[in-house]
Amino acid sequence: MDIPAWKKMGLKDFEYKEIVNRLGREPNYTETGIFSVLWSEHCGYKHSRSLLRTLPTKGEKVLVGPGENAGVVDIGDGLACAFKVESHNHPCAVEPYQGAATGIGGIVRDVLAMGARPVILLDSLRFGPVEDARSRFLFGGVVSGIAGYGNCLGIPTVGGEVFFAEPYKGNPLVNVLCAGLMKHEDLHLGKAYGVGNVVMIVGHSTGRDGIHGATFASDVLGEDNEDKRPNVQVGDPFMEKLLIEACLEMMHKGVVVGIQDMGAAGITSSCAETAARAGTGLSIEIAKVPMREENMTAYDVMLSESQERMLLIVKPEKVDEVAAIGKKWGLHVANIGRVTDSGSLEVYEYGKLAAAIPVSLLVEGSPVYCPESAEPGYVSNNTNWAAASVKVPAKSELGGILLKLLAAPNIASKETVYRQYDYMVRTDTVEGPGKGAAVVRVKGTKRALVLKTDCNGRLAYLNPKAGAAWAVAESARNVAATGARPVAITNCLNFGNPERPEIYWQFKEAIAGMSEACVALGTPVTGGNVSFYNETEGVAVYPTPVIGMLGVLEDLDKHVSPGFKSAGDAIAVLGKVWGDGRSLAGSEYLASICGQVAGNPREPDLALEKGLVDVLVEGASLGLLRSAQDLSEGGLAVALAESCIHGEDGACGATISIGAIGCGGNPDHRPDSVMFGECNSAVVVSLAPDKEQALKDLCARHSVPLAVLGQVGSDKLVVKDCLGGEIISLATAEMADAWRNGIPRAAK
Amino acid sequence: MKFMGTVTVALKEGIFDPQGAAVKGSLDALGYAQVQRVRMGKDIVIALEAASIEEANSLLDEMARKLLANPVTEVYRIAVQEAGERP
Amino acid sequence: MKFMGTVTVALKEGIFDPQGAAVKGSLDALGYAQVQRVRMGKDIVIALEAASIEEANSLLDEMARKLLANPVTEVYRIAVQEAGERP
Amino acid sequence: MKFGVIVFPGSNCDTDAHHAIKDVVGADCEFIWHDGVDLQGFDAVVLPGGFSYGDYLRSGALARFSRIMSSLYEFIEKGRLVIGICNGFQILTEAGLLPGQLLSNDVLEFRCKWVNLRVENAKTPFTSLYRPREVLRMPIAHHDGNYYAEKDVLDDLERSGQVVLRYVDESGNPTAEANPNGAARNIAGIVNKKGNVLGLMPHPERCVETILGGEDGRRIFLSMVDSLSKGTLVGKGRS
Ligand SMILES: Nc1ncnc2c1ncn2[C@@H]1O[C@H](COP(=O)(O)OP(=O)(O)O)[C@@H](O)[C@H]1O
Ligand SMILES: [Mg+2]
Repeated sequence: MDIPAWKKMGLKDFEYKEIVNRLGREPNYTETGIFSVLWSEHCGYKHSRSLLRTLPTKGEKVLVGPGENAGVVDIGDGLACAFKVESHNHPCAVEPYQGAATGIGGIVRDVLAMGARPVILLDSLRFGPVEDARSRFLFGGVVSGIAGYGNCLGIPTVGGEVFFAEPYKGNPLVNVLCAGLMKHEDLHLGKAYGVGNVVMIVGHSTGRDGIHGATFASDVLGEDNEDKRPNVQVGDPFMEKLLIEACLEMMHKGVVVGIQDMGAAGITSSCAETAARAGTGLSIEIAKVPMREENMTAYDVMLSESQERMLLIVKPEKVDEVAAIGKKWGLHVANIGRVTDSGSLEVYEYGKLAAAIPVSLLVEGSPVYCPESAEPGYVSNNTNWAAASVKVPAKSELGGILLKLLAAPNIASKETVYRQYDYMVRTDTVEGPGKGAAVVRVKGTKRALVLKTDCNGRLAYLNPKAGAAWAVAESARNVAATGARPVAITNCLNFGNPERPEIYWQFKEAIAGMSEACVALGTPVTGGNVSFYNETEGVAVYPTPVIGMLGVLEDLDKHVSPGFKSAGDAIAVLGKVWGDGRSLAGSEYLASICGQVAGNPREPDLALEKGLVDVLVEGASLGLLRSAQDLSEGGLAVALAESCIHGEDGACGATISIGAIGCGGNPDHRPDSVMFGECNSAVVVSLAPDKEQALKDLCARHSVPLAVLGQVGSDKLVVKDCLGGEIISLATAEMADAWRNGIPRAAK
Repeated sequence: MKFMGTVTVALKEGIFDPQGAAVKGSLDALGYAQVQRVRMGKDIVIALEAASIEEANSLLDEMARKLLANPVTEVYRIAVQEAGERP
Repeated sequence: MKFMGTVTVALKEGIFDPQGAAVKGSLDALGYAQVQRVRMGKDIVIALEAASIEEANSLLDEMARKLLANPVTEVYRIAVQEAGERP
Repeated sequence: MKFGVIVFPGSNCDTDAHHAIKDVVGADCEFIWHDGVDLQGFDAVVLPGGFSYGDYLRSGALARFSRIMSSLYEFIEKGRLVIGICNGFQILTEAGLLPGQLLSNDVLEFRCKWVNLRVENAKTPFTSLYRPREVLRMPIAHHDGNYYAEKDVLDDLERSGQVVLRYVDESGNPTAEANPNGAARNIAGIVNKKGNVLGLMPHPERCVETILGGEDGRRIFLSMVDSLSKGTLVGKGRS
């Protein structure tokens, strides 16, 4: 017997029964298709909705929180920033270039839909090891896809991450963040207000591309088409650029009441969501939709994921003006229906009613699952893991280890990636990719937006709660290191199959860790995205809760950057470097030098992290700091090395003693943990000697430990232990060479 | 023997071709109302050694599958002839 | 009548073709020692209306000269057939 | 004196050029929509960077059929100043207003970075405020910046001082390493015979403020202002 349609479309039997119940009848084919996409995990958030409700989302700077196309925060001067991160993992695993390109297109339209001009992109990427040919192919394809689409839009890609690890081999993660700028009064919402208002579609024509894979061979399209209808979309950045300009012109002229991007499930989801948010209904005629292919059915049109389209809600008297603007930019514009009070989405197919569904059933109408969760076995094993099992390297080995770490693909320079991105267009990029958080000026003000994405999936795997909290803490620290005040986050939660108890446990823990950290740091969650089922043959990716942190720098002239500035400056560590066995847990040192992924990473001391943020922000505004570099992968040694590598001419070195960090104080102290251990709440700073007292006082006020380690030198890094013996002495040129060529050499 | 092979790679029918659409737009602007559709493809000309035309053919087919075309979005066509012959 | 025209655009002989060289490099890496040279070209497929095949031909030639090929670096070749025929 | 920045569909450095000229250099500047036909009242026109018409087919190839281009030919005939930056340079070559063509970078990748340039001709209306052979730092950001022209064309360009900017190393030598895209003879920018049309791949509008990493690009626009105010343009290109 043949499989029922709803199964082919990915609905579960009981979900279908639920639909029949609530609808009071059997849905027809088109309606079933509509349900199948809106009740999919991607649109319905079936497994995440209940937990996402527990996130802290309030804050006095938050103008729009989760639920809209993107979060919006006040940045002063009557301006606001809309920002959001989204995943495009699955498409990229099939077709890396187009997958990544259309991922950029989607997130940019989300930000545009809020009324903001998209001005910043960041990309957070995860792949299998660079040594693996397939992973290299995906890596290359994704990066050129981001470049190909983002560069054409004229939106600078100013930062991101790349992390390589075995579990991402089958499932690369491609998360992209977009931030946009707007005046408060330009804020628009995806709401279909005003019964009688006109529903319009602007942008590209609609084709059959991207229609749910399971339906290729259905009788709608005919078997013979199967291989011709792959479930990938081709991006057209040129059309997107025109769409951006046209929509901004429409919004600034105040001719649209509501606006919504068309992402997954295209017209279907955009219509349902705008109506649901406004508590109205919509009635549309698919014949009026500009089509790219012949005899398309209501099913095709409603489910098409053709790119570069937006839905507009327009007052009848403004329709002509909207059409004119669309025409000016060479876009298709069509009046496809109107807003009703029916509370239903009514779809007409060449005159006859093809679907009529209450929008409440479509949006947030899908069942909510709270699957059982169970701590995976590996967690308890790791809790019993003993650092003692790792032999302490001889002092003479530490320098060589540092060089190896600097060359490790996860730590090495990502220049081979970002040199392909136009990170300067718009002439606002004050600090681009390559040196900590990105700093982007806001023309006409003294302010700058500061953004950073972060997440160490290896830590999140070993301890999801700690890992998520560290991602928040580290991105905040990165942002604060520039002198900017972290204000809010967006997030993208990449996990395996939530129907597996271990995965759901990881998810639950990560949400808890993220919430705690956001509350402690006062950075509410303004939006985000969940991507489940990132696994193949039972191998899931590391749980990867990517955090996108937004900060505001009040005075660009006070901006602090990584890299030592002048010889003779004092070098200090603010915060705490644990230096004990536990800080080896999940470290890059343990993974790439000792070949182990083990241990139970400690959770961050959030009070200390908050104090550290305050010290960095106030220290910068008081002009106490010459440079600041946070500790992350590779620990203290890598932070020092990067400060040297990024140093100004004549200030590319340092002579320091780790004695001041109190080694010996802790019985569990070991040199490799002090130098390479991770999960530290600490930042390496340099300052003019005469600022030392002022900084000490500031730290005291925020109860942040400060340890002066030594002095900025000219061209080499010298590290002495508590006894004054040299444990590391490396020429900066040698460190820079290892760091710059790490990825190209590993990719050979 | 020396052969001259051509692997012509085109986007699958269902897939939208932004480049072709843009070129069509310019042709319209230039007044070529007769043009109904434009699709862009790649034309990869390969000079190779093979024992026979059959072998050349199967080699090219292998290269196309492995490298030259992306099966997800593209289809390809192969033409071979002995080197020296006029196309 | 409907015609299917193909304008094949290639780089002039003397001009270095980095893309072709890159493809050759990957083919070498895949072990195709038989490959001596690779050149990349464009294949522009145009569906058009014309009174006769001659007219179709001259239309395509005009488009190629005006837009499709850049005489500084490129040469082009035209093939036309009545729509419907198999290539 | 008035500058105009032509906005093609897909231009994306148009606002950057406008900001550099109006807000930083302080000259009068307006945007010009691509399907306008009138360049009345403008003394200098910028063809900005970006991806006009998506750069489909060939970078700059489709833009040259915009309506504004016909009036641009006259504008140039009259000896007014035209500067094509990046995509603007590509449009000028495609339109035959400058010789040669910009092919894909030899690295086959987009490149965004700072490069060193040497001023080869400081007598043009675009470079009069630079010292001859002065070495400048400017950003590049392009996929197709590999300048090509046949040998005799190149020789002629050199002879008549039409090569204005060349990629060099810090010490001013046009080495292969200093060439970011494979451009013939490290050529980064050229002028037409008459000297009133400049095309260059680097982005002077991106380096007019120290906060963005340098101001070496500023004098390109200041030179234009200077030459325009002196009002003796045509012929200045020959050195
Ligand atoms: N995919 C990428 N795209 C753009 N910039 C990147 C990318 N990956 C890393 N970077 C940049 O390289 C620098 C180092 O990244 P990362 O190691 O994540 O910083 P940190 O160690 O401070 O978290 C940052 O400036 C980051 O923006
Ligand atoms: Mg990091």
